[in-house]
Amino acid sequence: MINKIFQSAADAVEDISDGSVVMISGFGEAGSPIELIHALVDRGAKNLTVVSNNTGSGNVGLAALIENRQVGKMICSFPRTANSTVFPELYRKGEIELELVPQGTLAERIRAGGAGIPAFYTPTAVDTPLSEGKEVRIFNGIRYILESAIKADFALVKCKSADRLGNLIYNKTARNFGPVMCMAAKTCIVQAREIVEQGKIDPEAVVTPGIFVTRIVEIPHPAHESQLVLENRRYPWI
Amino acid sequence: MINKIFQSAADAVEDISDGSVVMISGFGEAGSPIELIHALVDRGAKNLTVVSNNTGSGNVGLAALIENRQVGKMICSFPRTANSTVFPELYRKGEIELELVPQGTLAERIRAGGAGIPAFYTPTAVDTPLSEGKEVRIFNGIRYILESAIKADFALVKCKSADRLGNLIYNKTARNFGPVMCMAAKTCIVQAREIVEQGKIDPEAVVTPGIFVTRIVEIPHPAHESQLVLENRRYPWI
Amino acid sequence: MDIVKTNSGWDRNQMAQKVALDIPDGSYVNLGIGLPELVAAYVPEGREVIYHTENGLLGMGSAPETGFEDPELINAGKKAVTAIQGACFFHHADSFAMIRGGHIDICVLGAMQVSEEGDLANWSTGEPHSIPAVGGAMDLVSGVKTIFIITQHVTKDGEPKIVGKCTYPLTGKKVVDRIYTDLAIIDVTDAGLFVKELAPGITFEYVQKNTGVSLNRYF
Amino acid sequence: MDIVKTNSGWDRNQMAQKVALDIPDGSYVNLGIGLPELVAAYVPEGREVIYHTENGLLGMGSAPETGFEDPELINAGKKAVTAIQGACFFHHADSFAMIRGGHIDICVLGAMQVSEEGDLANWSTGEPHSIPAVGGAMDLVSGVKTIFIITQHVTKDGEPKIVGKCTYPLTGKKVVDRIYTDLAIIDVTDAGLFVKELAPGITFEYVQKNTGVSLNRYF
Repeated sequence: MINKIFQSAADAVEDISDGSVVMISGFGEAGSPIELIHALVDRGAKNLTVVSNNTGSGNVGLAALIENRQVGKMICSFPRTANSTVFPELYRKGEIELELVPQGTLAERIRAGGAGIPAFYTPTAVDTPLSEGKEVRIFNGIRYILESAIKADFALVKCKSADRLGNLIYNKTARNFGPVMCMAAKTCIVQAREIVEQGKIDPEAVVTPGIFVTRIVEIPHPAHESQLVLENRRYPWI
Repeated sequence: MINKIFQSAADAVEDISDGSVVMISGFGEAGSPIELIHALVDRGAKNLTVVSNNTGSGNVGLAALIENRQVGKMICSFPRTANSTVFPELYRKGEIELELVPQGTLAERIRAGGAGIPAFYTPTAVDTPLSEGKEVRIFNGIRYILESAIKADFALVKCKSADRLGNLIYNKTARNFGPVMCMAAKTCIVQAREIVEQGKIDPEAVVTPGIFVTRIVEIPHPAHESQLVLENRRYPWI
Repeated sequence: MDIVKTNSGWDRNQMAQKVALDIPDGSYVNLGIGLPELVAAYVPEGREVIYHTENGLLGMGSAPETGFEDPELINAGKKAVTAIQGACFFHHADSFAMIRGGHIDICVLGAMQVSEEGDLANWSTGEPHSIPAVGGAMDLVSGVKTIFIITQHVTKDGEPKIVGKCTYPLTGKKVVDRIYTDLAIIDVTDAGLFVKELAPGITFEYVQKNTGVSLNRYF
Repeated sequence: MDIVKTNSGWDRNQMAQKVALDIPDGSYVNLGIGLPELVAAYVPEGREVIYHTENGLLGMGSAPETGFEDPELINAGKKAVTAIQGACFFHHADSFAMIRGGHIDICVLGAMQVSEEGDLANWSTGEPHSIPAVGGAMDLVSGVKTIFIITQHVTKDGEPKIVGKCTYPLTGKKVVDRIYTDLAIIDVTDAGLFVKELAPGITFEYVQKNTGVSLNRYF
């Protein structure tokens, strides 16, 4: 009998080990699985490669994971934030590596990782510094570059509702990278605001089919990252 | 003001001209836009390249379009059906061209066409006759072949509900190729069982965002292809 | 040495049951058209298996009762099916992302020929006037983690289907993991074909005689 | 000849209004962060424009009233927005399929530099200690049919932003279709830059003086 429900965030992230590639959903705070990230801070796994659109804000969530020196490399599209100095400071000191990827290319590379496509051609970033070293190829007279799939050992994803089979629905623009990250990770760990009875999610409206999900933790009242930043909170809580 | 609603199937297909590439949704009869196809039979455009998973059944729908000698080339994964001799007979006589594509490659090539990806690598069909002449490339020690995007001038698609902006939801396994075909065609023509008021489709459950849809026709009671086949009907109706 | 066959081997249902016993609890499974479809009926009590059908449904249930068929709820063989509680629908590109991306655990397929190295031919005889039709077979064999073949051991004409090299056009190269026939269960390994189990009354020698390539045995 | 400037040119809102007037009824539009966001307020009565935000919403509405912000309903600038009736949500890969696939009609972006050939630089100064951050800019310029730039004509230091060649790292090559500044509206054509409209009291010569490359005029 399939039951993907874990009792705590700590249990769910317990096997994330040093050197893992970890995808973290979210566009800014929307869709960022802050409780799972904090559990990963507690777990302490080091030298992680983190794939996420941003680098966190304040000193909580993804920023806390970076500040705790657990991230060796970030793969992201927008590592600049108005309200966090964590990533910039480490980056300027050369203590964290950055692979900057255009946002759509990032999403498509992750989807490709989940869809069994090892590489694809894209027009994005042709003739810019972000295409340096990449193969250029012409199709129908237009120049494209070759981009490769990104896969991960783990994905940490936030959603609205889940059932025990791992079917997920999201909330508004908090959906963002969640669905493709679920596809691209060997172990997909999800925090849901609610776990509902099997069959309660309309089968026509499921966004992430359960096959992509490995573990689910119910976090009914996730922290609001922006609120924590306003309050100058930092994780681990002082 | 955006209003994509057309009053009849005939109006909606009126500019499909000789030599067009036309995608037709459906997996067997499920999701096949039979009224739009019949309107295209009436319209009479010839030498079409049709992209569809199958080649129709009996002498109605897609089979009628083929029987009417409007299709010069089929791009499909499964042109064999238990209950139609239309395609096989023309094919054996050399009067219709066939590009046979594995079903998943077909779906992905269409998605690529809609997503601005000119080509991608896939493991499907490596070392089989269907990879003959295709570029082989190794990623991480595994052999893949290069497949190119498919785009179309028109897509004919069937859905369950639409709003005036072109947002669509489908019914069960009649969804199949509809969403990717909507993306890949310059002009996407949809027959919907019902056109609902804007906002009636849950924004979290929209399957095809309106941006991909050009025209919508309401067909409240579409014909059942299998029923027509049982009754030995043929189109044009005799 | 006489080649002993004291029994006709497993029937179709018994073959399906053998496959079903090898599907672990919690598996995501795609069943091919025809004989493979029988497998679903034999999943042992207490095991939960989720069925994927490539035309866009995860959580396929059994056939509906007569009169409750929905032409828009079908499987890859275009037969009416049902959806379980907790099922979900998706489009074809998403469905084949599941397949190609390695998310389906097991696929059970029929075969025209299987080679010593696990090559599979199951889509075309290659005859000039046949209508070639591949469907999702090539996607399935290239993407699904484990490929089980369920097939009669020989053709209707008594020709071996398990052979040194396939003569029919391939569906995929080195893709088959295990073969379930009416006579035996055979593993495809890097060291060759290994008979894992014999049907009651069927000898290794009899299986070998009906096979186009040298077999090994674990026992 | 004296270079005449009898007016300070268009203000930010007037610039946005000029852009808005050039967006046809029924367009699907993506507005960049900052100055481009102002455009939405000036769409003429009777025109319906659907706004796309790359973080997964088609049918973005105006900012919510204070107290009704939802941190999970935001735009690409991470500001709270609303969704119109008939909006829909989707994931990032689908969102950028809309962009890359050429489905968005118009994108309005800011600029650090625009070249004579329509090259755009708007993501990085290329300085060694700056944090490079590209977001969706490169995807937008390569995929959206028409790219409008809205920008002050010169930098805060008075340097031309419209130049022969960009010195900053490019966002895209030959991607810009039209430039809206406080001084003029300028088309990027194969024959060079053409001034289409001058702000009141601004002369062609004044615009030329503040531009790093030779301009042409339609009139």
